[in-house]
Amino acid sequence: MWPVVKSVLAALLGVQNDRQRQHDFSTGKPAVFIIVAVLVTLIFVLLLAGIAIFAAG
Amino acid sequence: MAPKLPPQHSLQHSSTAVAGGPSQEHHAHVAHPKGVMRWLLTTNHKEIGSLYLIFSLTMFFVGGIFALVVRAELFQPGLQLVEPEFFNQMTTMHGLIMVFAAVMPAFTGLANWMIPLQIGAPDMALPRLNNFSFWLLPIAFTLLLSTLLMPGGGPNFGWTFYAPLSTTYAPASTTFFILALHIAGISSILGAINIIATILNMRAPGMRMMDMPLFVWTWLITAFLLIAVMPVLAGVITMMLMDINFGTSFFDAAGGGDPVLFQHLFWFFGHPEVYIMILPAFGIVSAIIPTFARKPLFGYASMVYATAAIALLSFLVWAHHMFIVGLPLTAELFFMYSTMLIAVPTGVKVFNWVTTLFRGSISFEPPMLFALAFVVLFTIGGFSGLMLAIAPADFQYHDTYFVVAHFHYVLVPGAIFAIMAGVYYWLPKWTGHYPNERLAQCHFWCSIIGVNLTFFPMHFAGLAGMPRRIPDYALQFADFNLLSSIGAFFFGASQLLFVLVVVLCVRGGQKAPAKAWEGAVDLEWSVPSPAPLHTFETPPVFHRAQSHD
Amino acid sequence: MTENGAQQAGVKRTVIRTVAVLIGMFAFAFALVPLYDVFCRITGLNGKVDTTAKAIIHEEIDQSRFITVQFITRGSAGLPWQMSVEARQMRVHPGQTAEVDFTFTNNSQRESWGRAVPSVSPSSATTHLRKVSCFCFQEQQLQGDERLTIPLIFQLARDLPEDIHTITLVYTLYPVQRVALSPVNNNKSAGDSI
Amino acid sequence: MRLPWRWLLSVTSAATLSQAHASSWNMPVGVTDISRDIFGLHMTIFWVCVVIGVIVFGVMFYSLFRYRHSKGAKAAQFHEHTSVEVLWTAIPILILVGMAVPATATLKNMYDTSEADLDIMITGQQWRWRYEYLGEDVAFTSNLSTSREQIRGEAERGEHYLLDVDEPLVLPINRKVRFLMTSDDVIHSWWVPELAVKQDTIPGFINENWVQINEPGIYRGQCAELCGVNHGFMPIVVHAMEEADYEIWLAERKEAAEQEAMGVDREWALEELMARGETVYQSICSSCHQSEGQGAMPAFPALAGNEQLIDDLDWHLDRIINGVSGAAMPAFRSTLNPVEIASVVTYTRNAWGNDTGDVVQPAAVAELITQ
Repeated sequence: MWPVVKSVLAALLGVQNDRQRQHDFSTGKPAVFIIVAVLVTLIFVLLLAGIAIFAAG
Repeated sequence: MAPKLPPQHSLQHSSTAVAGGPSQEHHAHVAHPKGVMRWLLTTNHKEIGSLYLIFSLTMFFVGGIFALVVRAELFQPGLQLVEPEFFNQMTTMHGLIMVFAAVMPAFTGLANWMIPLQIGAPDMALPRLNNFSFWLLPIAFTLLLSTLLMPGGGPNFGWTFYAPLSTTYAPASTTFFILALHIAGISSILGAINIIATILNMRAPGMRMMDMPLFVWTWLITAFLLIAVMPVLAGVITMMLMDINFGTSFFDAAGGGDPVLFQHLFWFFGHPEVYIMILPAFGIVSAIIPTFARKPLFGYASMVYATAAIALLSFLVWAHHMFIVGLPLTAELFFMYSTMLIAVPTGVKVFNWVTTLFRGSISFEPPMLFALAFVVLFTIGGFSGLMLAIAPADFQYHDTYFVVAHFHYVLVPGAIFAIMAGVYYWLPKWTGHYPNERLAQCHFWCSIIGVNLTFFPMHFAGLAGMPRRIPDYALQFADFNLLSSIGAFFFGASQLLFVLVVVLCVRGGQKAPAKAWEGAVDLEWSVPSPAPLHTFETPPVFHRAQSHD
Repeated sequence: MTENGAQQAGVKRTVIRTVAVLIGMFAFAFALVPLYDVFCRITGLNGKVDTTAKAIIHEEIDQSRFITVQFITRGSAGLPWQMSVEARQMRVHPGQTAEVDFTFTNNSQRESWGRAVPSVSPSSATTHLRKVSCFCFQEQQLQGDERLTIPLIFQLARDLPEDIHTITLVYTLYPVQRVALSPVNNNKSAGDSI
Repeated sequence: MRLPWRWLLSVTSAATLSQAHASSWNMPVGVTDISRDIFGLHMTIFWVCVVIGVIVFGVMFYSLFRYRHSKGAKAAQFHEHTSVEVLWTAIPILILVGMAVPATATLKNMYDTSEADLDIMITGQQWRWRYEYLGEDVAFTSNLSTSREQIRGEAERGEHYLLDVDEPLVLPINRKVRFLMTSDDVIHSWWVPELAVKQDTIPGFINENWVQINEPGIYRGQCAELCGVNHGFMPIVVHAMEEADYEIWLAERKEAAEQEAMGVDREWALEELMARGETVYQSICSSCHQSEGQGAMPAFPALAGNEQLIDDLDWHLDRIINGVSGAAMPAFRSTLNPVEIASVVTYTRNAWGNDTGDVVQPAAVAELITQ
């Protein structure tokens, strides 16, 4: 699971190397990446919302 | 945008195509009709691609003429040429035509031509659907343009058609506007389904997803965006239709609805739509820059990942178009933060292109000139976008010419320059001739001057306080508008050069070999120039060496 | 050719999946309407007011602070009614129950229907303004020259944020198209009206 | 009239241009604390962009110049470098966080509408603004006062072309003024750049904003959200006064309103009503129904020679008092006083060949409105 999460986080920043990508595409299933990406996005939304609520005081 | 008639000798196989049972059978069915019927019934991806491009070029000029009407009225203060009512119709139509009839079909046309060639497929996955989705477009936009002649005039509420101006207070023709948009939307959706089905299923044996050129990748992601948001647009215009004709109150406060809901729904579609218009441009530029720098694209993997991330994040930033509608503070902060963060993967792309140039071996053919202009001017548009993301400052920028300058920088020297770069890049493949270099350079320099003269002063006009969509303005904005108008006419006129270059290129010119550009690597350069009507009937063997590794 | 067959099957599968997503997204667009409504009510976004009457919560009155509640009534085009409020503003403690009378007057000879649509500002106060009895969103029918007084009984929840000192409640009267307004209007198109 | 040659002259002498429009190249600093904060944010993010731009474009143009194929440059083949990529991702994130902190503080300040000294209700209306001083019984509409001749180029354009109104919004300086904003028809947006207030007015909903002006002066703005045909012709003028001057103005306004109210009961002569009616008509009605009552079909019907209007006085009064739902015709019940309604009705029934001879008395209108 961790490599998938790492790849998704790399995608969010736009940083990924070729070896890792080769690895992703040869071993991973697209569905797993999509699910993890959606989950990471949700966490990202919650995190951002949390910061916004905190900042709004 | 290339009216290249694919060669008539349709039975002559390309060198890579080997006559085989199924393909010959296939040919036996398709005894080509002649004349108009040939184009009405064609299921060939190259012919349909050309149709899309010709349609898009035509609409580019129609939308451009509307823009020139606007700029002519704004040439100096006062009402001179058109009435405010017609002015509003012109701004609205200019936006709608450019977005839905010029930029989007141009990208679809390029996708039709190039995706099968780049992945080694004989055609699109669903050729007949392809024909249908193209022919919906002329119907949709004939209908849309005809609203201008209807009693009460055409749509006059801006391309964002905010309710209730577009519902309770709209002209009678709005129902036809909705119908036209529905048809155009169906066309885009069908096109997107076709592209996804082609990319996922029709790749040459041995070509994995990670071997695909970036143009294919960006289009795959764009197609998913289209599938996700075009139905939302369809939903929102259906609600408008019901509000107008069936007495519902989705957007009418009087019946318990909410005009702000319209904006949420619209921008939930609208912001991904912005990326739909720019992601394929990223793909084109990512093909051209390595070719003419003779160096592999820097960070191919990062580019693919960043594109996917941008697409996902584009669903989280819609309300930055609505900072002044009275959102609660928390929402305002959330959308400010998410918008600022989306700048990061976008910035990474620009850094990657610049690093690709670094220590390359660079030559400046016309496609490269447009691609380089894209990088610089799109980045300027990105900078103003970053400024607009700062919510408190947006209270000053919102709905002014600063915003107009911003999105025109992103869309004209962004999307449209990328389309032109792509056309110059692939014209040798389409026609078998190089475009006339002298004329193309002339077109480039005129366009660069025209674009900047038109849109740069708009930044100042906006900061000085000029609102968007006004037919007349206070005297302190006069100088900026004068410059913009001169620039717009210059830019418009220089696009005639583009048509000239393309027409000349179709008719003749310096012969191009299969691999028309020295540094080009993708699969399309393995078929002869001009590409025969049928290519890759027997799938090519994909060599890893051609990939980006 | 089996490979061709497999490809066709793949295309078919892709098409089915994308069409399913498509239908889902279209439905989602419509689902967003009630979702937005619910979201607004929970968060008070947009000053949208919960239209259902609430029971009084018996909590201790917060004597330490006064909140100014302003009432504004507005008419709109197409309804010959006047809406007025007995007091332009009142000062209440959080937790306290207060009552204010609103009067609807039909200035015409004809019966007609109207509806008062509420909006609250600041929006963060919306969820703390509890209406015990009100006429929000209910259609009212007034005979010609009729006058109707309806009370609004409300309570400010004690957990009203500290930084709120003033709450504005605005009612806008809208016509409800239930009957043709008059024979004159009936056979005239909208374009003929002034 | 502005001619291109004149502009060319001014460009050739850059000094002329910059002098004539000294402050109009950039966002105004403005006259409130918040507008200054916003200006600061604007300039900060601008310079951040300039610096990033110089670096990125610097590297780019250096590469274009240095590694030309025509000069025999040989291409390197590197295509990734993870640590560089991480670096150029991390630095922008840090810059953005640095920007987000002051932006958040400013935004919070902008949203703090509590403890205002004065509440003003701003209503957008196609195509004018209505201001109500809540609790003060002072209310008026504010219309474009630039003449049609100037717009059509038949008269010299004034200094404040399109930015002049008949009745400016008068505000005291150094006091916190809370704006409640809404609209009668479509969405408008109330914007005065020097006050850094821009807020949509939404029909049926209420928005808040606030301002505390530091310097007396006249500040001009415009509607910022497309709201129909005359969107470009609904300016805003704010006249900020010393507090004492403001009190005097307010007292005068109240007195004038009382005078007007007393006028309702007396008998008005036709000429008197016609004169008053023309003023009202030209400021309120002529933007749609045109100055000679000729209308602009299909949206705005003609009044001159309108048979229904001539035949049916009750219908005419009903249209003006109650408006038309879902059209640009608002209800003037509460925005015009009985004298104004009576005079404009009398005027439209007797001008441009509508010679009905009807005289509508303010008292009769008052009865219709308040029964």
